[in-house]
Amino acid sequence: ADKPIVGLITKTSTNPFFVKMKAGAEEAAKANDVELRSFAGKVDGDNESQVAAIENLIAAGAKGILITPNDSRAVVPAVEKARAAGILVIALDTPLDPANAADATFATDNFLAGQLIGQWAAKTLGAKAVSAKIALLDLNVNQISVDVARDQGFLKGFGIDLGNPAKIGDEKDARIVGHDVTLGSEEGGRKAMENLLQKDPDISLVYTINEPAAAGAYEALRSVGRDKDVLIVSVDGGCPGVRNVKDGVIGATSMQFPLLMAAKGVEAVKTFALGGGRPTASPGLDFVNTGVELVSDNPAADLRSIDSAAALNRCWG
Amino acid sequence: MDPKGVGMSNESITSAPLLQARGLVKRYGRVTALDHADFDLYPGEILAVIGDNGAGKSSLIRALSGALVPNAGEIRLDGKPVAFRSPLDAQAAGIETVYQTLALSPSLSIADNMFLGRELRRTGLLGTVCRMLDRKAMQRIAREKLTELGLMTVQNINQCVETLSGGQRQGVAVARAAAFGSRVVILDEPTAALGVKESRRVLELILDVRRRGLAVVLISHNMPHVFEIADRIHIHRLGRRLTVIDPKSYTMSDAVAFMTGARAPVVAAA
Amino acid sequence: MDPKGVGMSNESITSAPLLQARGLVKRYGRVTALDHADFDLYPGEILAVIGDNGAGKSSLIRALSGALVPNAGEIRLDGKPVAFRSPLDAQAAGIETVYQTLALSPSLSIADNMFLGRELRRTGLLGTVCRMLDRKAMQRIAREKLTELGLMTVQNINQCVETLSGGQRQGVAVARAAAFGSRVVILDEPTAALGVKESRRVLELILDVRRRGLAVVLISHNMPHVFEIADRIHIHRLGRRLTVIDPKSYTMSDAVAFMTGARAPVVAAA
Amino acid sequence: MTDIGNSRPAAQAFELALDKGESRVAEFEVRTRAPLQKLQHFLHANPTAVPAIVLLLSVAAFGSVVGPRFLSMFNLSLIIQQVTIIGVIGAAQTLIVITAGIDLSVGAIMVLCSVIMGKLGVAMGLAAPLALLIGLAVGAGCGAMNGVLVTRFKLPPFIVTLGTWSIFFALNLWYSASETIRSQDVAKFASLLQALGTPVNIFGARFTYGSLFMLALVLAIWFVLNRTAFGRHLYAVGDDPDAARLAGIRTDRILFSVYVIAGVICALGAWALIGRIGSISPQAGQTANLDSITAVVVGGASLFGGRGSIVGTLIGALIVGVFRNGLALSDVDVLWQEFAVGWLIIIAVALDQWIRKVSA
Amino acid sequence: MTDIGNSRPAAQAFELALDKGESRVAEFEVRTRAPLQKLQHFLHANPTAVPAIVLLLSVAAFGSVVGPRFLSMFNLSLIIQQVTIIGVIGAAQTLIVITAGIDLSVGAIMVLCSVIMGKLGVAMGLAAPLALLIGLAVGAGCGAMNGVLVTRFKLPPFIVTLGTWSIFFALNLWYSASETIRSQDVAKFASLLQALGTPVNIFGARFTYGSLFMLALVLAIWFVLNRTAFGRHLYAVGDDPDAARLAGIRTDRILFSVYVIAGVICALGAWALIGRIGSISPQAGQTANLDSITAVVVGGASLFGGRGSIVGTLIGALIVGVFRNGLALSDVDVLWQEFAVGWLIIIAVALDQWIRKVSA
Ligand SMILES: Nc1ncnc2c1ncn2[C@@H]1O[C@H](COP(=O)(O)OP(=O)(O)OP(=O)(O)O)[C@@H](O)[C@H]1O
Ligand SMILES: Nc1ncnc2c1ncn2[C@@H]1O[C@H](COP(=O)(O)OP(=O)(O)OP(=O)(O)O)[C@@H](O)[C@H]1O
Ligand SMILES: [Mg+2]
Ligand SMILES: [Mg+2]
Repeated sequence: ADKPIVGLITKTSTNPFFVKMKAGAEEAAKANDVELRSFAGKVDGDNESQVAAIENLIAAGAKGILITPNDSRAVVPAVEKARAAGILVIALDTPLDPANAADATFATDNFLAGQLIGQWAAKTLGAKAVSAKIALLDLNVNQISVDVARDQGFLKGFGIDLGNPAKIGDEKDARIVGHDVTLGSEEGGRKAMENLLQKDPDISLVYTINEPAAAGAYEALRSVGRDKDVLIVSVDGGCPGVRNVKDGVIGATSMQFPLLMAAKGVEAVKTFALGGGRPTASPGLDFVNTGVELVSDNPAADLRSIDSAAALNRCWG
Repeated sequence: MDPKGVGMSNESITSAPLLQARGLVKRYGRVTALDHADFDLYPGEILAVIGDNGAGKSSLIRALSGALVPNAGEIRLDGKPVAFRSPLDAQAAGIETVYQTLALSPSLSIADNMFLGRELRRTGLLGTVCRMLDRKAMQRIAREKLTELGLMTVQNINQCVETLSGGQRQGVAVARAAAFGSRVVILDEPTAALGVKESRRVLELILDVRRRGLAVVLISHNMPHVFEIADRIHIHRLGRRLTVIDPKSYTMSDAVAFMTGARAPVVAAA
Repeated sequence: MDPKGVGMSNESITSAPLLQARGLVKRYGRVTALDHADFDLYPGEILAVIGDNGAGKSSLIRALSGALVPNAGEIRLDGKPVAFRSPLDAQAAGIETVYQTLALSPSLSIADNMFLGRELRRTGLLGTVCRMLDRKAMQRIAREKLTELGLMTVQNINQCVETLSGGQRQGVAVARAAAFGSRVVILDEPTAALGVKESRRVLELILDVRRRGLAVVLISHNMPHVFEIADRIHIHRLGRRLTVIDPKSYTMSDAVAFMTGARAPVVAAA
Repeated sequence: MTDIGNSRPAAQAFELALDKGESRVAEFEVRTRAPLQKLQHFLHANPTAVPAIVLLLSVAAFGSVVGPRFLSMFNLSLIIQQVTIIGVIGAAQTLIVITAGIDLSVGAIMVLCSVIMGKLGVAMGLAAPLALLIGLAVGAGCGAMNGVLVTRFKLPPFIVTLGTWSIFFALNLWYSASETIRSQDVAKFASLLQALGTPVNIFGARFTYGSLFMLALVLAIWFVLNRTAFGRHLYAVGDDPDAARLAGIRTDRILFSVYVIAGVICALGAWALIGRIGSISPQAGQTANLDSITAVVVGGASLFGGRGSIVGTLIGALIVGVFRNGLALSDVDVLWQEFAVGWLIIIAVALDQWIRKVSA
Repeated sequence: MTDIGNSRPAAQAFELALDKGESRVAEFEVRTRAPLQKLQHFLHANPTAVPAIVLLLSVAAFGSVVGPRFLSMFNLSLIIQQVTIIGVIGAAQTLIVITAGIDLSVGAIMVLCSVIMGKLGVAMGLAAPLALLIGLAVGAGCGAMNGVLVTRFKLPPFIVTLGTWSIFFALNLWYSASETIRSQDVAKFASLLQALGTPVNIFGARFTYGSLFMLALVLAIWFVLNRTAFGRHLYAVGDDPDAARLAGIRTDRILFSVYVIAGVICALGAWALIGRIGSISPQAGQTANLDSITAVVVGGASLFGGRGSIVGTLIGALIVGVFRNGLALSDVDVLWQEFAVGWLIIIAVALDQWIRKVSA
């Protein structure tokens, strides 16, 4: 009970990304001899549960809180309360808004993650890029920040005019067949892909919010015999996703490092609890970038990427 | 057709009907419950409605009390056509009904049920501003009314109606109608579940209601009761009024014979 | 106490009771429905149970038919103690009951309700393997049974029970019990909602059931009916058996006087 | 018509015995009893006391497992703060459930109203009280839409509110452009909207105006349900709508007003929500439907209508709140917290049933 | 006892008139009618035909708005594929709803079973048929747990299945370690699990075994509900449980078995789910509860029990599927699709009610 308490608050407890992040935090907690308490929102976007979790952690006397905010702005007052109570708050994966509302941020640059696969797709398609037909499989209708950043990053990377970069779906480019939502699941990915294919059977490029949605989209393409000639790109870097890159299901994916985020977060809290300082941001950014790696077995010219074999050693589960 | 019934020799013939229906039709899918039924009720009389099971008696009085809207036909009150869209319209016109299904709310108490829809409010600010109920008064009156009906075996006035015995429930429904009717009281088999003593009290209550100047419609399968208190008897058969008889000119056997179709009345209605 | 009733002179006295209850108690919160009630039914007899509303008659027969589990007391069938946990136990012992609430499923058809719990299956593989119902046969039999009861106004055998008139529903419930009882048939106010003709048919049916060797328990508020067909009359008052009388030795007035407490019986039961 | 009873058959002969009948009047038994029996009868007469016992037992259980951290005044008042929103929304849900309805749109109405209050008060610069009022009016309007569809078109409440949930939620995302309004901006331009978040100290415990507001709302609704005709009619309509209509109750009017009232309460919930969260998020309220229905059902109401109490709902919300808070303070993994909450809800309701049975 | 009717009062005098009474037997009217009336009577006698009409109208409406892309054989069969899972889970939900229950755990049971089948068949290397069987057994076990809590502890189904939903879902996340099993691995080690995804061409339309399986399941359940005693008892129990018990039905046994059957159907749904999405994901099925209840209610069942048909549920699922697919093919923004689906569901049910009223 004398060990310092670290709270981890993830967006949901179902998404493997956060489950792995939690596992990483648990390992780091053991290594650093701190006690980890984990919490999660009930669904994507559930801010109230995260606020309650912060309150409960204050009541439990936590030293530090690691949070992947469901609503980067809405959670700020609760975070301020925690900081006022002398707790170190670190945002993981998604920065708060404003980012300096947290003591530190260890995050993926989701916009960059999208941009990388967009660039990769544009280069891979080469001359065909101007006549590409693009399907975008997003998370849900709520337009939460990760969803927007990845989607818009992809379009930017592909060279499409974004319109409002904070809004999905206001682009005018004729190459976009449509956006549909998947809830980030295989089921949703398949249904969305099927419907978009009905809308335009000539789709040649599919962006997906995450790798499960990509797997579902692939099933839909396979069932109509289009699995070989449509390019799927995705974001996440989970091990099943990397294997799917290896098997040619996914053309390229942007890998994130949730375990790294969690481990760094726990370490920072430990340092803080022992009277050390607060972590500092990466140069030029208002957060500590934990990095993104483009994973593809067909590297594109002038674009740094690692192949699936290398990625398999670094994937998160 | 003789709208005033067959063989009437009573002075009531001269007064105009209070409540009147002509050509009521009600169909349910393949079933015809009312088949051009007529009906006349004169002021201050006790009109009994008798007929076989399923003859359409309940449907008739449901139409008269606004509980169902007939497919065709006309209802007049004091000679003026009325269209009751709901039982509330009929209540507003002074027509109070005890339905065969009793229309009680099972999980409310006896007192709540008695005053449902016309609760008493507290006097003073609590009543006018807060609209607070006067529960004491309602419980007291409910107890009085039930005691009048001889339902002495009710042990707890705050008992839910669903926990009452069959007869006790019927007593509550009858007490409610008798307490609030102002022009017509319609009773659909009010004594079906009642004991000998309680039935007798209900009959007395009916006579009492007539004495107060109201007209009463009584549906009953109990011939002795009907012949004892009815001024006229409306015989319903196969969805329509077969005839109306005077209990003084006909015997119970005659009525039963008409009702069951064993004999045809002298002048067939409609 | 004289378990075999007061003033019995009938030969049934010598035989042992078929169904017997001693000291039944049932309390609901503050209400005591059964207060050490006793009960005896002899083979092949028609036993009438009469009493005021709320006297506890329905509670008594609900205890006898497994519909409620008493707080205390003992029930014996053929002299052996039994503990019915559910109406099914009682049915398995050959006791069939028409409850005052009828126990029909409103949205099922007449035929479905009649055969609820003992449906007929098709012969052949369809019946044994697919367990397919023989709906034709069930409809035919249901129609026959209702016609026997004179419920000729039922227009459609596949009508939902909830669309039937009050009397028609009661007819369905009575027809069901009469068709399936094998030792005892208990009827809680079976004619309350029935017309003159239909009531008569039910009384005939009861006599018929006795002729088949079954014992019948009849709860009714209709004194002429009770005195017409009962072999013995169990008078219930304030939750317990007051006395048992022989309808041939007592008049209806006596019975009513006992029942309402106007007169005390010669030998008080319990 | 004069009395013409002379020439007719008299009462049947046997009925003459009645004249001698006892004329004892209705007995309304009042007895004294042993303490245990008294408790039994108390529970029988006050069914909402049963969930209260379950609540006390859960608090005691967590207190002994987690220790003083859980039982601290601060933590207990925190639990009350945490159930504020569900308490308010649950109040709206209770009213609907009593009428045998269900409202799946409560969460969407709440978030729509909060976004409208925020947009008007912060982005459009309307005076805060006006923004609040318009928010309440929108809540009433949403409720009215549900009410019209339920009463005039006779659609099942489940379908209606499932549909309007999508509609209101889409409107919310569209109107807010999915953007959260920051707490600082709300504080600057329309601090009234955050008023319910103001903390107050009472006997050393820290409450917020929001939680006091919720308690006041529960009290007011308790009065309406139990001491006014409207409340009684609500139960009658939920119990057996046909019987209520036949008894002369305007069932449609009652139903319509209850949906409107529920809408207004949801808008009040929006106000409390802004107070609690500070900022205004269009993502909020997604779990409010299930949470509020859970509170209502744990509190002893029947989804079939006619049964349920507002105090029960509050206690139901508190029971769930206690479980979540207690598990969070004990060292249970988030995965197993869900697991444990599932069991605890089942056990709480089973315990409730058992006490009722014993006390029956 | 011999006949002793000699010395007793005869029937009351007036009853003698009965002897002359008509002895016409029950009339069961059969008449011929005009076509419109025939349609009316057909609809009256076959209430499930009404949602079918609504379905046809929606298909026609989308066909005329979206054009041949929507009406193509391929697209229509695609819709059937898309509603396969909800059709299967909706079948389980229908059975529960008919008994006046509700099952919030269907989605969790489905995903738990799929994960178990996958883990056993792929990671543990069990023979695929055995893995499938164990999965079905787990489904039955989950259903049995619901059933015991509902029947033995007399808890409301809403609470029970809300609780078991948390429990089963937590078990699923724990057992799967939140890891997805990839389609390729399933195909390699336990391709039987994907069997229901195999496409078949029938008259130019492309179905999968999964959708045919769903249709067969619906047919089987239709038979059970309408042609067997068990089915009738289900309705009786849902209609009025007290009456059913008094009529001599083992209500507890019926209820228990229906939860078990629902559990098994959910496990079959898990199989269909694997067929449809290829991979096995512990995140699947999160919307299955609401979607299945929606299908049931749009299909005309009452959440109060006793009413509902399996064909209605299938049609309900198809109606929602048509809306979603049609809107996706038309050029509507996802946000407004949500909005439109809300309206369409309300309109569909209103139309249904209206046709019923006109045909009554
Ligand atoms: N579930 C219950 N809860 C509370 N009280 C009950 C319940 N059931 C019956 N009672 C009470 O028990 C007493 C006996 O009821 P019971 O139904 O046995 O009377 P009964 O003799 O059949 O009357 P009736 O002739 O009116 O049918 C009544 O006072 C009734 O209010
Ligand atoms: N909602 C309904 N749907 C279908 N048929 C109905 C409905 N209501 C009544 N009926 C039918 O209408 C006919 C008349 O019913 P009604 O209740 O008016 O008879 P009644 O004369 O009151 O009979 P009882 O003396 O048995 O109460 C019956 O055949 C009944 O089956
Ligand atoms: Mg009737
Ligand atoms: Mg009774």
